[in-house]
Amino acid sequence: MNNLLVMPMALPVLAGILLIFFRNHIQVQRWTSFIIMLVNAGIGLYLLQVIQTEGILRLDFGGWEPPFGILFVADSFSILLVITTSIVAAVCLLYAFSSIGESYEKMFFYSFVNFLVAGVNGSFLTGDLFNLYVCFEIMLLASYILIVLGGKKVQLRESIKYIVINVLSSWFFLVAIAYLYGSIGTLNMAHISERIAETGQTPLLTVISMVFLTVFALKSGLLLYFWLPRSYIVPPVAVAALFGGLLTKVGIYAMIRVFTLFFYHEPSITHTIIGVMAAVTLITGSIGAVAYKDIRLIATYNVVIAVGFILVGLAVGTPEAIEGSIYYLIHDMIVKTLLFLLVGTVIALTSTSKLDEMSGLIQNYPVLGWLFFIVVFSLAGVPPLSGFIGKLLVSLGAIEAGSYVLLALALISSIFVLYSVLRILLHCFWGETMISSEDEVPLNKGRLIPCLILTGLTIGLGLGAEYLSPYVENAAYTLLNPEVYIDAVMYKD
Amino acid sequence: MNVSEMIEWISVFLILIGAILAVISATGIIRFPDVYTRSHAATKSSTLAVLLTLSGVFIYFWAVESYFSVRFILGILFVFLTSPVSGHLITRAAYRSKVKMTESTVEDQLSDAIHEKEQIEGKGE
Amino acid sequence: METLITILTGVLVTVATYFILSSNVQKVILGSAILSHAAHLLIMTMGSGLKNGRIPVLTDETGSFVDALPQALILTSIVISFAVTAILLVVAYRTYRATGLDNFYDWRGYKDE
Amino acid sequence: MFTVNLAIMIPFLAAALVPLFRKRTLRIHIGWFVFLVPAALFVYLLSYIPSVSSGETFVHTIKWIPSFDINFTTYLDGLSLIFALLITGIGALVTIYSIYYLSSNENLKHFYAYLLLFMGAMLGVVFSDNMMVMYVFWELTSVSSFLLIAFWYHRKRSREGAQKSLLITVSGGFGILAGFLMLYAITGTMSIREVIHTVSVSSEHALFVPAMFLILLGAFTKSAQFPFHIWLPSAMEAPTPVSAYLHSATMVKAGIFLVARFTPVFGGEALWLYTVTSIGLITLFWGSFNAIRQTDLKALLAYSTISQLGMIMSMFGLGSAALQNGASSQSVFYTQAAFAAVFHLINHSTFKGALFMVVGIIDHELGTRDIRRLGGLASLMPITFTIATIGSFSMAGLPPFNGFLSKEMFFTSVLRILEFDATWQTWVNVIPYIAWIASVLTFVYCLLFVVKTFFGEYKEEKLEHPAHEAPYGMLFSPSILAVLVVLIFFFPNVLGEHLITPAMASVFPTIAGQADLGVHISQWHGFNTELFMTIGVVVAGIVLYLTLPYWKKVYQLFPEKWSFNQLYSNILEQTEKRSKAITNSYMTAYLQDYMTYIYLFFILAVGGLLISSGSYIIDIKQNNPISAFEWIIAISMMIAAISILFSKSRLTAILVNSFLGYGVAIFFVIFRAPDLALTQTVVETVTTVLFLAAYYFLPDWKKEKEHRRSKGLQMAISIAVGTIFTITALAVQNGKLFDSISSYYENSYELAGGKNIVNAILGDFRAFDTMLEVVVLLIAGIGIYAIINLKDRKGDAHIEDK
Amino acid sequence: MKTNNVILHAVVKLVVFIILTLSVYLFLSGHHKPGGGFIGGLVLASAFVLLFIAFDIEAIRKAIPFDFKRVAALGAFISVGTGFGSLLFGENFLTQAFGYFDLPFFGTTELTTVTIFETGVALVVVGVVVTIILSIVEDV
Amino acid sequence: MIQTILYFALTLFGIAIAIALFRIVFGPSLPDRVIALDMIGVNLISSMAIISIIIGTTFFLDVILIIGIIAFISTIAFSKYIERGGIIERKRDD
Repeated sequence: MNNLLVMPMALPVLAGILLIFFRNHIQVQRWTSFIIMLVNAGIGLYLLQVIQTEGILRLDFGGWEPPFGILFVADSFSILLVITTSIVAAVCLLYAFSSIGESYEKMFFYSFVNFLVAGVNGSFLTGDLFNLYVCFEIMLLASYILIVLGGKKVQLRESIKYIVINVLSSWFFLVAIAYLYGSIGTLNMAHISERIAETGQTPLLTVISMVFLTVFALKSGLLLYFWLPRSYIVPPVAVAALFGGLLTKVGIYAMIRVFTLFFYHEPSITHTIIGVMAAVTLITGSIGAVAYKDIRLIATYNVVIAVGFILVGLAVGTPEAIEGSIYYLIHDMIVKTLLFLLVGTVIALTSTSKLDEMSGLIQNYPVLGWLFFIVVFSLAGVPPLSGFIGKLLVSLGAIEAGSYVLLALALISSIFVLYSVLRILLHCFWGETMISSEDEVPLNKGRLIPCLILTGLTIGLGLGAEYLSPYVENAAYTLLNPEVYIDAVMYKD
Repeated sequence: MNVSEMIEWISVFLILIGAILAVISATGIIRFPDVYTRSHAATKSSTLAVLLTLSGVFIYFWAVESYFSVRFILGILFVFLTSPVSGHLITRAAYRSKVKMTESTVEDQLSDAIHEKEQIEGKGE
Repeated sequence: METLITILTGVLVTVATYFILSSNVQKVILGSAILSHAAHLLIMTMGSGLKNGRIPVLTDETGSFVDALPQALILTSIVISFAVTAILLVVAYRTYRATGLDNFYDWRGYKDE
Repeated sequence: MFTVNLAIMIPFLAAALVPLFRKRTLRIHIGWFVFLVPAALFVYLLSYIPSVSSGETFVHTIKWIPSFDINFTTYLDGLSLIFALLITGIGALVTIYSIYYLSSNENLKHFYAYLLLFMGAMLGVVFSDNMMVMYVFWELTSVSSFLLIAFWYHRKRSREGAQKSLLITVSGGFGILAGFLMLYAITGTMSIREVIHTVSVSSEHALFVPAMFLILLGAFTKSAQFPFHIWLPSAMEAPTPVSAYLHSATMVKAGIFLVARFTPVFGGEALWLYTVTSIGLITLFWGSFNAIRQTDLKALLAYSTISQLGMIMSMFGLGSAALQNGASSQSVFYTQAAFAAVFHLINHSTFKGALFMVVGIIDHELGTRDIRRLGGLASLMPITFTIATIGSFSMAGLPPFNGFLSKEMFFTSVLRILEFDATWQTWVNVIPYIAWIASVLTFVYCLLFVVKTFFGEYKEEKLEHPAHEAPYGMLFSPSILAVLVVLIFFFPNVLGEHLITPAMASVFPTIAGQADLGVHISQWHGFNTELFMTIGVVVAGIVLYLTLPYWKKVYQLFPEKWSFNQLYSNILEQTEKRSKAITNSYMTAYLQDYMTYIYLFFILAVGGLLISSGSYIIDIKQNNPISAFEWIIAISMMIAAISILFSKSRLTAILVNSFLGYGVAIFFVIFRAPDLALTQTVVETVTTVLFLAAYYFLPDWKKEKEHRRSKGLQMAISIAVGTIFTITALAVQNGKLFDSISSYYENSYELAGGKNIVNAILGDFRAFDTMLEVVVLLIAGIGIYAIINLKDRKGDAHIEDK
Repeated sequence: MKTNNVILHAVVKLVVFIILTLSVYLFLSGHHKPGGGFIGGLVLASAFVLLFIAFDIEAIRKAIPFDFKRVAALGAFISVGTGFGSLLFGENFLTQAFGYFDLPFFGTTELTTVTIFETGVALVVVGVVVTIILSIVEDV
Repeated sequence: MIQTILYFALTLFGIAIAIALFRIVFGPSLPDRVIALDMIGVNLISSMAIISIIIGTTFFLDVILIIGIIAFISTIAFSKYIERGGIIERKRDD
């Protein structure tokens, strides 16, 4: 029985609901949420193994055969992301324990985190287009609340923009679903793929794919990332890290899924447009990353660059490139969370976010400094850290497909990434120490340990890339061969 | 023409009357000079219009489909009940928010009454 | 019929877009509410048998039904739009009370952050 | 099993262990433990010499990421052995030197950890056969060099130097990555040995030349070739042992190693010959030219290193002439240049290492290394003086020092290339002149170095400490190197036969089988052109040195602001300024701007494709008839919608919106959707109540200030969006491709036991949606409660509100 | 200015009663006729809204002393719980069951688990709508 | 014939709604508009009832009456808003 498939979503939902009743029992809230995340990661790992032997798994809710019911489909791609999400969320929770403050915790903070994770996991797993919309909404609503929670002036000011833009993008999503349902008459993703393959991708379907592109470009921050940089800097650190690690990735996932499963027949139109968008994102993101002296903005523009980079892989579309994108996606989830946590910690310690207002922190907080050092190189894709293998494969794919412009941009953007975060390292951590040991704000272990865990992961993912490769290979194979997915969903038992 | 057809015709007739009334009351709502007079058109005649129409529909279904719904009757009654109340409330609100009456208004008794009451209360303090 | 409704949704979308492009937060929220009307009508027109079918409730009569799936989707979507509108409203007025301003132009924030 | 792989790993392991040392428990300087690592490795590697010189090679593989053909394969041959011996040998000497150079107040653990990290990475670079693994180590050398340059990170110049070197070398590294990947794409293998085997086929590939240039880019940045040399002088902010080790003896030679390694692959390309030779010669000239103007001894040495690296680079370029027109026994004639290159590389490491250490001693003992404050040290620091003289004269190419031999061979190489039947003959003809001029300049700065520092007036008042000889421990390493300089002069063929000749076999594998690549090095080879050139160099050099005050004005032609260094800083500065301007220009933080972008994208992408694909076919024949009532409602709704735009009060707007809601409900009725009609009305009512409740807190609409944007654009976008939306919808309705799946649900009574199909879908078929929707609602409800009740705490607002 | 709300209160009391009855009816009949959990819940919620508008919060609080947040959470728990419930029977997540039972007095009655699910839905809708309105209004 | 009359009646209701819309749009005072909206609500119920006959279904009948009652809520809310500004009070002051 594949009921295990729903757990990555159902458990957080259930926990989120139940924790509402335990409003004043903070310890219960904390550890329930944390354990749920760990359990999810465990379930993910188990499912990943099962998929290797039994192929794609699916769970028909209510026992309704596809395409009539809603179902969860687990292939290697989605499960890999589910595992990463669970780990990232667990780490962020760990960080939140010591940083978020009791007033948040009593305002259902952990419930919202649980809902957010549920939405993210659901988006990864669902096999139904409208359900994807609903899962997106769960994730978005939770993110709306999390971004506003705290009610500081800037927070409100930026979050309302975030909400309005996401409302618009959700509307586009609904419209896109309506169009697609109108012409294809089904909502099951495998069934849609099958039907599109049957008639071929008519020009009108390509037009509809552009509506989807608009939606996912907005959600993932591909080209239409305007909302992203400033809205990600306002919430508390743990939330920002969660956002930086997870939210755009869902958009990327959806984009990859939709353009490999539905609209893969006209790559000369769709994938070219994605490629151009990715290129522009890389350029403007790189420019943005070096433009500001606010370390939070530097971090958020790095999110943008990574989006461009990952989607270069999709635009290129060779097996290597897709594998690279998957590697990079996983890497990015971990390392962006780490980056946001570190940047947030620095701000919490120094009470400033400006580059030139801090200096020499490594004297006061050596471990933090070294963690940041590793992040700098991990972000830039310097081997043997986790970004390397993804960058390598995407570049290789670009070479094989002859997309030299994308290759050049992808590599040059890495230099900008390096430069942008190097500035933080050089200005904030190195240099004359400004804080005397008396004024030093103590860095508690609760903030440090999550960073250490993620750093360990980024190193481990780099050195142990081989252990991941069969799964990633399988994921890319499924993405590039939609019939595998269709068979598993529509025809297996 | 048998009985049921008769009833059918009657119901349709009721509906038609209702519709015509609705148009008439709608005319009222643009022709009358101020909110207070318009509210007559909107709530009184309109309520009658809807009452007639709904009754017509009720009779139609009873006669043609022999569908008798107590809830429907209840509903008709309640539309009948709520519509004037809302008319009352909104007119009062209009008055309180000092919406001007038409210039041809002859008398404003409520104003006098309130005025009087306030004076009494003022004395009491 | 479908064409008429579609044109109507088009008008709604135009109006809503105009509102969303204005800087007043209340207009933007109103715009988003109108957008959801348009989306729901659009989903409705995507179903088959719009005016010919029967109400999607099983009775003894025969004949084809209208497309029931869009109706279910719209129902879900209505509820979600309601939730989102509520949140938007609340955030808008909290923002207004925190900043004393009510439009996005004044909510730009500081340029050189 | 003790393999080369392990040899690479040992420094890393040691680097990981170093921070664990506790200062208190050990009386001995950590450096002595660190010293054991390179020393042991050096000895171990020495043991390979006999087998390597007999032509053996050693390959060993440890699997890393076999799925992508990335394996930790080491390949020990003549070339890598030479480099490895340099790395470990000089590494050992530098470690000893550093023990005396760095006081124990410094952060020694970090220093030695970085040093060991570098050592391992460098060994990795030279031993790797797998291109990707080589790249990994390559980047690690950049990183460790970055750390070492910024060792005194509280100094601004150290940080800037570190940043500069990292940015330049890592950028070059990305070039290498791309180049390697292209090679992989061409050949399908990551192994350099296999790439070499397939070269005859792969050189036809269109990507071959781009790959070559990208790899050269990496090599040039690492080896500080013109115009990427600017990072090297800045890197002199590092502690002197680091400068001696990384920035003269080993790391900067990684680029040269790469060129040597890939000569068998790309050497056949004419562009390779010209590029490598030209860049090398330009660097040679530019480095020596600039060295003269330096006043800081370390900077002088840095430029001299640049110049010398250029020389070695150009010799490898010249050597590739042998591969130009198909390798044959005749082409051995040209390979001598590469032989000279390897030879000079070793020589350079010895004398330059010694010189750096000397400068370090001067800096350490006197507290300055400014040439203008030094003088007359010859008698005060005799040993230092001797070493410096040996090093400088070797560098200047004077006998009896090893530099003389390799300089002579360099002249031979540039003369031999004249016989090469080249496409760009004029350029080739110029080569010897450039080489000669550069050598003269080299001679001048060597003289400067020795004379200005050790002769002339002793200016004690300008020094921080009075001059005295350095401790013996500090002198030990440079002395060894100085001795080597002399020894090599007298016994060059020991090196030549046992090390350089096997290395030549690695550089020219195709020729190695056909002819003997070895060159007999002789101290005296008669009065030939080379000798006269050298004599000329000495004469001209002395003349120039004496006339230096007169022609120094030449340097004013190259003012500071025109330099590449300045260019680099300008680029960084401008990048920041420009990018801020660019980003601020579109990231206005004004939501409506963002919305405009989004809509414009939608219009362009969807609308553009709609028009260009011609899929806007609309057919209204199949439409159902419209009754008068529907017309009226629809048109009323349109009018109502448009009227909202003109409504002056928000309540009017909300009333009209309510009307729209009711209108939608009516259409739901017409479209046979009772559930929807009911839900729509109720939700509409509740929404209205919600609006009214919130309006209590919000101000009424003021007359809207339109900011910057013309209403025209707003209008145009709205109309365009509406039109595209409508046309697409109509086209979709017109071109339905499949029937809906919903006929299945019409059996809801049998399947789900419900007669209301919509309800059955919501409650059973698609219950999951409903369940999640409930969660959405719950989030909204609880969330609104939380938003309203979690008021901002005053203390937290400080950061963002600044 | 003091207002006399006698008419309003009188009508509202009656109307609310009707709405409540009808909402329960809609909720129960949803399986075979228009209606269901959502609609029932919404109508019920609107009845509460009406009460709040016509009377005041304190008065209603006293009459209906629920914490509506908890009502909502309970509803969500019930809905999600039915999903987990089906796991207990070894069925797929969210499998609904229905059967016909002969009950005394009612005759053959259809009992479905959907009803439980929909109860949860209705509770959430009521809880959330009331929570939202109350939160907004109570904000000072 | 009956159908025609029904359609005619329906059209009349449509006209009534359109006329009321005029009042909503042009006011002039807020109560005017609210009254007009209330009237539209009532007319919509009638229209729905007629449409039920035309379609030939009884399913709307239960529904439309609730709609009528619910529409009442928004009118009350509006009138309260006009009168007091806030639609819901924490504690009644009378």
